[in-house]
Amino acid sequence: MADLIDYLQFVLAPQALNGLSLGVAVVLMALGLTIIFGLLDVINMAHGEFYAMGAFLALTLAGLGVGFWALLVLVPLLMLPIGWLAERWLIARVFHSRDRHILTLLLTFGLGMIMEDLLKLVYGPNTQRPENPIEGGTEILGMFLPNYRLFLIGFGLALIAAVWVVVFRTGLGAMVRAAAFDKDMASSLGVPVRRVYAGTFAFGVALAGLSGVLLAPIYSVFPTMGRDFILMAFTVVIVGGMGSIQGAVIAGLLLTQVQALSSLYISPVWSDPLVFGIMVLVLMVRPQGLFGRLGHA
Amino acid sequence: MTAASLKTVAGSACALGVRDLSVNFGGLQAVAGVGFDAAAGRITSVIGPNGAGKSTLFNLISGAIRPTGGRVTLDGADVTGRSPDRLLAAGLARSFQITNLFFELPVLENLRIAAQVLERPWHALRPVGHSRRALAKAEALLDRFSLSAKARELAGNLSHGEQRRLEIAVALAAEPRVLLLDEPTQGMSHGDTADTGALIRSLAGELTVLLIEHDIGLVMSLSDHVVVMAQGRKIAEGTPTAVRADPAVQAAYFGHG
Amino acid sequence: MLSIENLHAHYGLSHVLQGVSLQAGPGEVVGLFGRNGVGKTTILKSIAGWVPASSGTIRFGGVDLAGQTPDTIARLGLGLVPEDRRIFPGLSVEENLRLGLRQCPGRARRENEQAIGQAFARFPRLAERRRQLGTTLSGGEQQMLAMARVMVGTAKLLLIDEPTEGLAPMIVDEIFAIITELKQAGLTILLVEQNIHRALDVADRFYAVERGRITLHGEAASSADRARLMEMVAV
Amino acid sequence: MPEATLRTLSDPGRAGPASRLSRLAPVHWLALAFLAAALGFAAVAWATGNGFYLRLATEALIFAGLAMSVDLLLGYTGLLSLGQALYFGLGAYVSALVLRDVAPSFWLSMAAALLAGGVAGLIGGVIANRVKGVYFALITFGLAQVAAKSVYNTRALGASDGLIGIPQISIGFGPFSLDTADPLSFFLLVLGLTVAAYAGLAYLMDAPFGRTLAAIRANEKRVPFLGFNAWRYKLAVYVLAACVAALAGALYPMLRGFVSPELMFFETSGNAVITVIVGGVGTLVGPVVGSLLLTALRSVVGSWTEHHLIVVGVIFMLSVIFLRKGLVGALLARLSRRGEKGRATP
Amino acid sequence: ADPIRIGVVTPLSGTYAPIGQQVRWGLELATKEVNAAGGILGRQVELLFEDEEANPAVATQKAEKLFQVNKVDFLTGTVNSGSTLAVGQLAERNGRLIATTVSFSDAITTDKCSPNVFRVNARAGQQSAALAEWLAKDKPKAKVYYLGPDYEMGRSTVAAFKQAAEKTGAQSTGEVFAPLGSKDYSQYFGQLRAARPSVLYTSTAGNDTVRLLTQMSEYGLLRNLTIVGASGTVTAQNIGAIGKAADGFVTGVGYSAELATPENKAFVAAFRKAYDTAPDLYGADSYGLIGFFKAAVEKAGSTDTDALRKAMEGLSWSTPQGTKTMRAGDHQAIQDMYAVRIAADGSGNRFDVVGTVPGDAAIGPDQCTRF
Ligand SMILES: Nc1ncnc2c1ncn2[C@@H]1O[C@H](COP(=O)(O)OP(=O)(O)OP(=O)(O)O)[C@@H](O)[C@H]1O
Ligand SMILES: Nc1ncnc2c1ncn2[C@@H]1O[C@H](COP(=O)(O)OP(=O)(O)OP(=O)(O)O)[C@@H](O)[C@H]1O
Ligand SMILES: CC(C)C[C@H](N)C(=O)O
Ligand SMILES: [Mg+2]
Ligand SMILES: [Mg+2]
Repeated sequence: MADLIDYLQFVLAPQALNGLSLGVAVVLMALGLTIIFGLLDVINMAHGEFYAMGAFLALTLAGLGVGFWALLVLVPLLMLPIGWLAERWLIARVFHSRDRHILTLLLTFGLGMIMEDLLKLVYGPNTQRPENPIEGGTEILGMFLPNYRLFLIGFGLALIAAVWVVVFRTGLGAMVRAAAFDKDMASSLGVPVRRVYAGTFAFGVALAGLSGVLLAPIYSVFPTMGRDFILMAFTVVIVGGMGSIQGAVIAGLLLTQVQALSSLYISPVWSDPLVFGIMVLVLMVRPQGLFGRLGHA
Repeated sequence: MTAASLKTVAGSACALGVRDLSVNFGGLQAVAGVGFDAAAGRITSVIGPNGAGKSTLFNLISGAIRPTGGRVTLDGADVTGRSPDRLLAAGLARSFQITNLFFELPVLENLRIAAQVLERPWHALRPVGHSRRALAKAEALLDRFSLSAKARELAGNLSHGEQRRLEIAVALAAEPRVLLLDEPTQGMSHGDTADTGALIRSLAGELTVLLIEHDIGLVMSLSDHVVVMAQGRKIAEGTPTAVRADPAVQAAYFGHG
Repeated sequence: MLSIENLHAHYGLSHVLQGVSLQAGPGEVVGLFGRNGVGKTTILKSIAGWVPASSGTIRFGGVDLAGQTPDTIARLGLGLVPEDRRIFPGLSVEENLRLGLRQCPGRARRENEQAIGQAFARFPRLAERRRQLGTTLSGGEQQMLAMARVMVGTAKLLLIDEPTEGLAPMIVDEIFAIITELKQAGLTILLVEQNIHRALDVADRFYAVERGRITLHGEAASSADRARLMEMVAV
Repeated sequence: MPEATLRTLSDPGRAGPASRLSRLAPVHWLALAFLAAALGFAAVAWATGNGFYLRLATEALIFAGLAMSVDLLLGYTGLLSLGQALYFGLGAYVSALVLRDVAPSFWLSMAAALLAGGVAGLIGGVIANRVKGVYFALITFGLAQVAAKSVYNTRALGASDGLIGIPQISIGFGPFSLDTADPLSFFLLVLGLTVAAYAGLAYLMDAPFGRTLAAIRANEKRVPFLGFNAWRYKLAVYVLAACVAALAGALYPMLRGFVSPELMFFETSGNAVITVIVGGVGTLVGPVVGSLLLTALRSVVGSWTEHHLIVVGVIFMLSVIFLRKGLVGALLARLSRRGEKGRATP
Repeated sequence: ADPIRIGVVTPLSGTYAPIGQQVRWGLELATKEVNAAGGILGRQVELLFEDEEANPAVATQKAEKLFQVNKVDFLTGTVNSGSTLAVGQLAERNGRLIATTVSFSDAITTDKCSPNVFRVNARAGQQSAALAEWLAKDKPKAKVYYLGPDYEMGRSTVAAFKQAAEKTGAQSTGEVFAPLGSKDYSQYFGQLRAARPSVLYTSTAGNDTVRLLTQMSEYGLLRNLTIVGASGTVTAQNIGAIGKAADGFVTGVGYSAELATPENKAFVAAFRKAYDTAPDLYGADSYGLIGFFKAAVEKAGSTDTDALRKAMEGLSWSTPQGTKTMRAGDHQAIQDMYAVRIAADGSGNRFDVVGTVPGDAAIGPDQCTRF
């Protein structure tokens, strides 16, 4: 009995709690993806590299003496024009072809490749890490959680909620979907389609940059860091349903829990295949994802 | 009696039978227990207000969606819930109300592919030139639908009316025995509408036609039999004149008509 | 209100509009008739800014539309009901409808809601289906939605391409009633319609199009003009 | 209407097979020109005793096989496979194991790889074809990831170290035989196989089978109403592509004498996609041209700067943006425009 | 005279790029020094670099080019063990010699050994010896928990250390293998805590170590735990990012920049001057390789493969980390192994040597049967 409680308190519960913080990290990554993916039908394979760029930007600015709280605002603001230009110069050129899915995927794949190499060119290949801005930890029911992770969970969930409100409560989401699907009709209804595309893409990129700032203290910073979350984030977006923020949140938290708890019982190396297996199963039963709407694909 | 039915030789054996067919979307009963027979070699029309469930009925018959209840028979055989490709093999083809073509393929290729089922299966692996029947069929249809000048054009670049013509041609390419046409003259100009009417009339006899139309003039002049739907149900059926006179139909469909 | 001079337009190499000129005054309903594939839709697309004019001018309310994007044209007060309805997939009926409000970004929220309420009142079927995906509507219902979508906006000039296509007779009556109403409300309407007789009943004037050119121009009220038109298009 | 017109009408740029040479479609002319260039290259390399370039070209052709299999899916059916390396790697491992542990027989190892590719393709195809579009891309990606990870962790397959010690073999063709250790003869063999694969696949893609795939690509929902079972067609082409990739993979250990799990990694799949895009999607020659070009380019740029990712990435993005049909597509467009001008006199 | 050409196929891009960078620097520095001193047999040494991309398929292609087109006399640099094995086989077929300065895999000099392949760095098995000995002395009867990256190398390093440590009386309390490139190790902290170990052994490398250690520090796990690890866990490239969390970490390694020999001091000074950072084991082993090659060529009097191989077998040469000897039987270098503790004080990070195991004791038996 004591053993069981011990197990619960020292193994199972912390595992679940740590899974939660990873889950929030993954959802943060998935957020920008799901917006670009779900609203514009663009699979941004460079999302990971934008995330890395945000992290490096934070590092550089921190080196210049900018504080963490200022970075939370400054980095996304700096990422906005970058995302805007990436859309105007690159994505926009293939956006209206019939193979939008595939062409934009390929284009951003190439972009990611270049960005990764550029980051290495500028910052060198070695790992770097900003100082943890919130030191220390808190005991919750005998479990220890670092304060920064608590902040991450809280801030992350608030951010997700804010984004949800902006996208869905204001009808902006519907406007972007319409513009992405039929630019002529949408613009004849008065939707400034080009600005909508670029703005949406830039918004997603800014979110990627923001996750870079938020996750750098925990996960450190190096040129290839973009590859880290990307598969998991895609899985979350797909399982949750493209463009569905609730879906991404639920899928993200669920899948990371599966990963965290399964690693107690099977070799962690199989947790990736396990998550992937869940994705396949979900797609077979509900091709539109848990919360997706069929029309979206 | 219309001209079409006069030349019918196949008699009025029922080619397509629909029994008690139903489906619902969420709470909406889109088709509710509809049943009728489409006599072989005759033209049966389905009319009714917008959203009555006519296209949904076609979807059920052609295997696009599965009914939640009821049966569909083709020449007496139960074909309920069969996939569209197997239904086509059994001789049932359809056109779509909302143009549904291979927009990135040339007009001729749209027709050739549609006619490919006329060939033996192994022709799939032989050069296209060997599919003579399919090619000939495609050519003939181009001619018949005055699309020869546009043969090389991508289907997506046709005007709306031209696409509507192609839509019917594609449905005909497989030489079906039962043909379902969903508002074939929609978007066609006067002349084309008349031509299409003549065409449908000429088809009857060889094949069984099920027709959805809002062009009442056309329905009246073409149909051997008319089924009227409203709110998912069949509210009347009979000869065109009988149906037209039916007060329930008047109220539901023609308005003050 | 609308004035087109010597408009030429191409799709790739094919020269689809070969010098079209037409006018529509304020509050006028102008019919545009012709056989399939002659370029009626292309004329509307050029006005809306979807197809660039190769040469010629289009002026709307005194503004030259050359080089303008469709959204700026729309915000000048142009509304379009396209021939293939163009309901946005993945959006509900209501979301589709609300997109019509984008034409007038500055309008008060209350007025917007009022406009939406009126549209639903006009087409009760759409109100019943408001949560359903727009593309799962029946063909006719989609046509109503396309019509309703421009009606919630603040268009001064409407381009309507075959609005009665696929509609049951009762709804056809309804559409023509609406067009009459809109006309009475002072809107200018350019109407492409295959149902020429019905269209002429609401139109003031008409043009007939043949292979990219205007070949006939007449008064709807003149039976001589009508006769010439019928002779032309009914061959 | 005469048959010849029909053929050119039905799909410009991808006209039918040739019964007479004069009717050969431009794309096939390009393929022939390419073949001549390859033979010329072989002659020069042989005369100058340059084994490295022959072997590099051989490797490029092997990866061209993988790229062709991607093109079958992407260019003809509209399915983006981000995990085609799975089948390539599978073929390579099977062939390596057969050569090393069973018998040093070319035919046996090719047959085994074909079988393995077919079976794995069937399984993978059943899973992947449950979904469409991006989902398909990500599922294939995931499948390959899982497979690569499994190989990476399986000691019996050499785990992360891979397998070395695959013997060089001699291949019998009746009275003739050739040796994989000889760069020229192995190059010619692989070239021959590539040409055969091109001819066979190009034929198939222009036959109604391939045309049906194009229809699926254009509007999958309409296809069943024309009497085709779209799912079966997609499965068939997926299995076909898996087999092509596996056969290409089977050649790899014969050339290099080893296999490693990296052959299954995303880099390999991703490079195949890049190759197809740069070379020309939906042309089948494109992947071959692309593979040779990119291999040569990487070989040069790689020694010149470590930032070859930037170079390749830029070329790749430029092709996506400006050459929708890749180099070969651009060339074909040029040719046909010139052809049109020539014919345009009434 | 013609220069002597040495081909270097090493990862310059991707996740292994930091290692490749050290390899490159070590080799370049040594070459510069050798050339300045008149070269080898009066010939200058020229390095030709190619990117390995940590992919054996790329590595063999590049190696073949270097062998056949650039006609290099010798080849080195491969990091990925699979690359070393594949390139080794290629070297056999081309009648050339190669050496690795990084690859850990035991197989390279055991069951998959090759007459044409030499390894100048310590293999996985060697590293455990020094560490286990230090552990037995410093933390007798330690309760050890193991955390390795989940692939062949991780498993074999853990197995090797476990064996060595248990022999000296340590007690194993559990193990977990995290996927290579794991993001969040906090997933495993529950298990780790529950096992209540006094020592954690890890063989993660690069970014993985950064994350492991900083996340452990975040969770306050470093307080009562001694952390030890394989040689590549904490190096000059990642220590900056780990920061304070690396404090007290002990590795079993063949090199430390703090080794107090004059050779090493000179080497470290030169390295710092050239590249503005300290060398790590990869840099040092790569630097030492040039000395090995020079000694062998001078002994053989030529770069002829057979003569060179003969000269290399049994050769002793001096390196910054002391004298190494190339064992003739399996081509594995014998070298002293160190237990190195990291001290992160204000002045930067120091790798203090806290224990030494003589080369002969560390190397283990010759298991190569191919030659
Ligand atoms: N997938 C679906 N989900 C929800 N409702 C649907 C779906 N498909 C059709 N409906 C509804 O079912 C009803 C019948 O539609 P159907 O398309 O069959 O009408 P119809 O009789 O063909 O009308 P029309 O003459 O306008 O084409 C409509 O009200 C439509 O909104
Ligand atoms: N995107 C396009 N690309 C190439 N040609 C086109 C394109 N759209 C239309 N066309 C051609 O331009 C001509 C005019 O088309 P348009 O759609 O304006 O005709 P329409 O008069 O509206 O016909 P309908 O009554 O059938 O709708 C047609 O011949 C058509 O084939
Ligand atoms: C330290 C290392 C990264 C070693 C490398 N993984 C190898 O294969 O040997
Ligand atoms: Mg309908
Ligand atoms: Mg039109």
